[in-house]
Amino acid sequence: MTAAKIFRFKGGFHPEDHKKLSSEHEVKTLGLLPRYTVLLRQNVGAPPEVCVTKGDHVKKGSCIAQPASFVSVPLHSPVAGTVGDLLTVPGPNGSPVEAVEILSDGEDMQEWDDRLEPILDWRDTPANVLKKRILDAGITGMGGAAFPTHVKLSPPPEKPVDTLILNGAECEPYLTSDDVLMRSHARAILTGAAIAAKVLGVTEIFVGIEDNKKEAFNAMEQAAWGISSAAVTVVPLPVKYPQGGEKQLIYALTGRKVIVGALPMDVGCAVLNVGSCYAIWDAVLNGHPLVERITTVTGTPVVHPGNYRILMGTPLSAALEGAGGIRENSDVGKIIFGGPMMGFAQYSLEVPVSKNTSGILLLERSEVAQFYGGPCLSCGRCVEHCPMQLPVSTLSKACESERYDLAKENHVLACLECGVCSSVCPARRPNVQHFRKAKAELKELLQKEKNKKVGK
Amino acid sequence: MTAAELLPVTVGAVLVNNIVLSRILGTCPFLGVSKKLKTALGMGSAVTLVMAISSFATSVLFHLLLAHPFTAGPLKGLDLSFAKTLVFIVVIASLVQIVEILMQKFSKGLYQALGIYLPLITTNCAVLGAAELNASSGRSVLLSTIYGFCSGLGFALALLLFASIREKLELSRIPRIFQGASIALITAGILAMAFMGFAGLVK
Amino acid sequence: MSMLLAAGLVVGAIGLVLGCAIGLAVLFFSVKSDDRIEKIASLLPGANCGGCGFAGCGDFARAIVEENADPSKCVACTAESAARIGEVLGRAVAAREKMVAVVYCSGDQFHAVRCAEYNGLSDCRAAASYAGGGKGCRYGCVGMGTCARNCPFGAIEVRNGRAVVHPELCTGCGKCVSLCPRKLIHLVPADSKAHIYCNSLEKGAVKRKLCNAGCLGCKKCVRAFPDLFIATGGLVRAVNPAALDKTMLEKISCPVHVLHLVEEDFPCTGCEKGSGEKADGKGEEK
Amino acid sequence: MSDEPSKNVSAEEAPQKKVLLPDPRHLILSPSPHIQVGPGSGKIMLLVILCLVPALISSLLFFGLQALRVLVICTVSCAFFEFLWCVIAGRKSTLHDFSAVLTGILLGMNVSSLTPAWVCIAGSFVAVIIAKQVYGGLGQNPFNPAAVGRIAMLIGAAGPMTKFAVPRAVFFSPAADALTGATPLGAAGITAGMGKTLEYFNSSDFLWRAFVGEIGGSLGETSALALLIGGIALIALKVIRWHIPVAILGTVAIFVSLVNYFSPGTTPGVLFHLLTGGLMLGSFFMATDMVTSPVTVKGGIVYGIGIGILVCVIRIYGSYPEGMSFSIVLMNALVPLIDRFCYIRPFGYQNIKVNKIEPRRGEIK
Repeated sequence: MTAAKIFRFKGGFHPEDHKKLSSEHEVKTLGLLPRYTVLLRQNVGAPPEVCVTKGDHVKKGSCIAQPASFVSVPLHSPVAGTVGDLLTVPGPNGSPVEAVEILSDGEDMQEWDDRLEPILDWRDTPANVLKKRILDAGITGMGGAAFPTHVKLSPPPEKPVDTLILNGAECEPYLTSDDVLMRSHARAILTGAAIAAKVLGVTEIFVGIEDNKKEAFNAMEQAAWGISSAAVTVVPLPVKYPQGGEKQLIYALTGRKVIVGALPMDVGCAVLNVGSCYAIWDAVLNGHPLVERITTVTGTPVVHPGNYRILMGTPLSAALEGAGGIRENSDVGKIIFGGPMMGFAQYSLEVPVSKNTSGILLLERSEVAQFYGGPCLSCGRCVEHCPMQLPVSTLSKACESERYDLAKENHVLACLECGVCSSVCPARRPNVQHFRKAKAELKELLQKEKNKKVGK
Repeated sequence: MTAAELLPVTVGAVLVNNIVLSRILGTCPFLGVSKKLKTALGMGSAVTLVMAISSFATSVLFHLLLAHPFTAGPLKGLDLSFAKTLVFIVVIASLVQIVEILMQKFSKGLYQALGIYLPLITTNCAVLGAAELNASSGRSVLLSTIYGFCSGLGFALALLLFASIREKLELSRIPRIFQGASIALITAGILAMAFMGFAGLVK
Repeated sequence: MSMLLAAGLVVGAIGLVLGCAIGLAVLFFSVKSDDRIEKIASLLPGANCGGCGFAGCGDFARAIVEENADPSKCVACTAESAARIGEVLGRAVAAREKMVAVVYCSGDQFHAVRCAEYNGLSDCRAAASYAGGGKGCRYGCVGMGTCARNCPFGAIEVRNGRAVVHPELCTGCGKCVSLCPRKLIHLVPADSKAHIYCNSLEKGAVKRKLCNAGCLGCKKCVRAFPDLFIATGGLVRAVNPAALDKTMLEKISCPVHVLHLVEEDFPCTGCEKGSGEKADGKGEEK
Repeated sequence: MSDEPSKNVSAEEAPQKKVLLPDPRHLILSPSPHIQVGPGSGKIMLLVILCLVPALISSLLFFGLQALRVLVICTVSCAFFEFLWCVIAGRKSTLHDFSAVLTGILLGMNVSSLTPAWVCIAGSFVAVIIAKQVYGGLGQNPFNPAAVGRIAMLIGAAGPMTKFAVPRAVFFSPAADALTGATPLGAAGITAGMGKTLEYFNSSDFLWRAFVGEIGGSLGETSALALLIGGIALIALKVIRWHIPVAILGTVAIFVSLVNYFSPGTTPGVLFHLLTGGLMLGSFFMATDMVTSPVTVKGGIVYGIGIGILVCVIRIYGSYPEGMSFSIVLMNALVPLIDRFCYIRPFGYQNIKVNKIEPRRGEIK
């Protein structure tokens, strides 16, 4: 493989990655639980509508909710069992959401629903059949934003896509689920990628992996030889958070810049998470819908930190029990879904795992970041480390005195919310929350403006 | 016009004895208009324009009519230098009136932004001060026009600096009793102290 | 020719010349403008609260003159200034019924249970997506003072982690109504005497666990005065708060004291239910 | 029990040890970045104070107890005024961020060891209350407090401020004709004025003496060696960026060599200017004060060049011998403009149409 040219983006920083905690251990599978609560809204876009009633019997992987619109994916039952009722469960991002309760049958009664039969000769089946299968299997992006994959694979005709990028960077500290997946299932991932390339009609595939994951890199490079249908290039990326961000990854591999407010397809790229490609392979060749994913349960308080194959809808308490619970003397400050930089802090143990839960992270109270919003010293550390090169200190002060017009003028809408500015800020200011609030306020003002125009 | 003559007029007017920060003239528009940088720029250019023209007009009138008693004509021996201030005020007032009408016609936005401060230039002591300084120092017409223009530039520079600081202060959490004019006066005081560093620059 | 006369003549001549210059300038470059806008703008309260739906009092004055918007839309101005605006415009101005804001929540830090410690911006709209700043009840008042900070008349005060509206200061401009992320603040007629200070539609049993000052939906008040109260889900709402008075309240004797008079709305000093932690959780006091 | 013990771990497998789960009520709920890197603002101020220690030692070495008196008075009065302000304003005392202590030490370093107590206290009042607390405390002030304090003292109490003690002879024999009571800069100014030759000030003996610090002058201005050590330590600890000091020193060197090239004899050589006066102290410790210096690196360079030019103009042509504090405050006034024009273009920037939205007043603490 010729070493493709790597473009280095400005900003970003090198936190201590703690990956050793969970990357050595081998992937374990969590046992069967009596009860699962599958979240209804697990994807960006419209949540699917439930198509089963209380008491129906379902097999493992049979469909329990139909997609409500084009940008929506169906939902599948993780286990064979009977459907419980529709209840509200504390959701991963802070507010209670609806979930379907499934009461599982015994261990030996588990058998797959064979509605989706495997397609072995995928190379010569037409593209739209493959895309239909990806939609039916309910596959979404599994990095952080659960964007429906079939929508990503069908760009509008006026925006042609010529490159498919696989995001194996996994730049968040503590998380190793993609790393372990690449080491064990490199061939399956690349086959999934080839299928996605066939659907997109693309011949160029880049795989970006941070070069602190040597084994995964070698495994993917070996597997890349066998793929004939598309030119696969595995590229070692410099270890820097947020290397895995969509805009930074596209720039690093192709040198194209996604302008503020635009989508990857505007520069002819599509970015897929490594986990999603594995799910595509599983759906097409084994006919299994997406009901299970590898999640890193890690953090110093955890007794057995490591990667676990967890079914969707497993409550957080069961996942922690599977990992051996927490040590006696540990004072847990935070439980986070996702990585320490962009993850969501949880406040209850009933939150179910969903498709984009790449990690469950426990932090000691001493390790946790304390924001007390001290006065901004305009020291420039945040401006220096911001991957989007925004005037962060001006933005932070503007949002603090609720001057959202000034924030809009200084491009607050271009913020990735990657968390670097709040991490490096000596005054411990919650900059990301300021910008998230500013974006919500600006969206609301825009909405009010539109209503006023419509109203007139 | 040698360099020794020109230097005190130009560098002296802009930096050393700046019309606002060293001579403390024209502070009311200085404090009033410096809320936003754009209006400060507008005001600065308007005052520079008015000061240049009024310095020219007042020094011409001064040298013709007021500097020394009449030598010819029916009013021989009439010394009108005592009426100097009155004449200067009348000239400046009408000049400002004309500038105001022109500005209302051509740049409506700036006129709206400056608001009350544009007619206020008539009684602006910076403009009158420049005219008086020209008269008392007995400079030639060209030199006093340059002096008027440069002190206008000095006024605009000070206003620009001050407005950018005040816009930055918009975002800081100033205690309630110091907000508004008091913080502006303190900042202007510190700026004036800093400008005293240029003392002695021009012999 | 005395000195004085000559001086007067010369200065007069200069004045004359300049006067003509101004006259010419006015002739060629003058722009006409309407002065009624300034007069009305000075009559409006000038608080720029946005209650009339325009960007501020200046904008509203312009709209009154040019697009003849209805002056009574200004919620904050008193009756006699509205009448004076009418005179300037020459048309009658309808008097406005005075409205007052009220916060439908009585779950302050002594009554409401905290489900987590919140560490971040002390602003209701920002904390609303983090489980309401760690507050159990997701309908309740977050208590971080966004409404109090932005009230142009300073009528709202946050006491013990709960927003309280002072009816005598409030002019009913409605700015706080749109600001509250939990939509707790409603505009009610100024003469209303008592309300049910709760906004949660959950069932009584669920509310019991989260806050001991919430309305349990026991419908005692509905049975006592069917025409004055209606029940929706786990909550009862007073239909005509003006008609209520002290004697009626004693007759109903609400078990949870959530139905109480406006004057008694100021929270009690404390009882055992709440965990007593401050609204900002363990983080250093900002 | 499942057959492959290592493969999957069922919930009942570890019956003997009760599985411990965290208590959800004591979890912290906060916005997304959950880890923090780097020192807090209090720690940064402490690091700066630590890097000032070599200069402190050298001033105590050369000026003895008098220096200690001035330093203690300045630091204590600065801290006292800040505490007083916090009590009056009813806010929690902000002494824990050490910024008042740092301002006090810097102010003490800026004045000579003979400064009377009342001048120090007045200077501390101006520095802490007028230049910082009135604007709302740490981080809100546009001007560097120590520099403003020094200017106020220089203009307010000109007399006592220009009396300088003769340094104790530690490394060199006492200077034969050291003009007591005048700094080398002041002396150079006078001699240049009188047209006398300046070669004594360019002689290697004097330059070594100035480098080590055995010359007249205020506490922090003498020993360039100690300040260099502290400055390089600051840059190594990543507390400040190297661009501002390098820009200042570079501009001064270029400006002075140009002046010497065009009109020799008006001012001593480049090394003289670099080693004497407040240049070292100002460029490493006062100009790089984060609150009042530009945010971006490009802005820092422009700021440094501006200070360099102003220092030389005031030193060579102005009537004040030492222009460092004046130029720092003047350039602080320009910082908002520099920040406005030296900001970096965002990644993939495209001109977004800006529409006016009514700003909402109110502060989130």
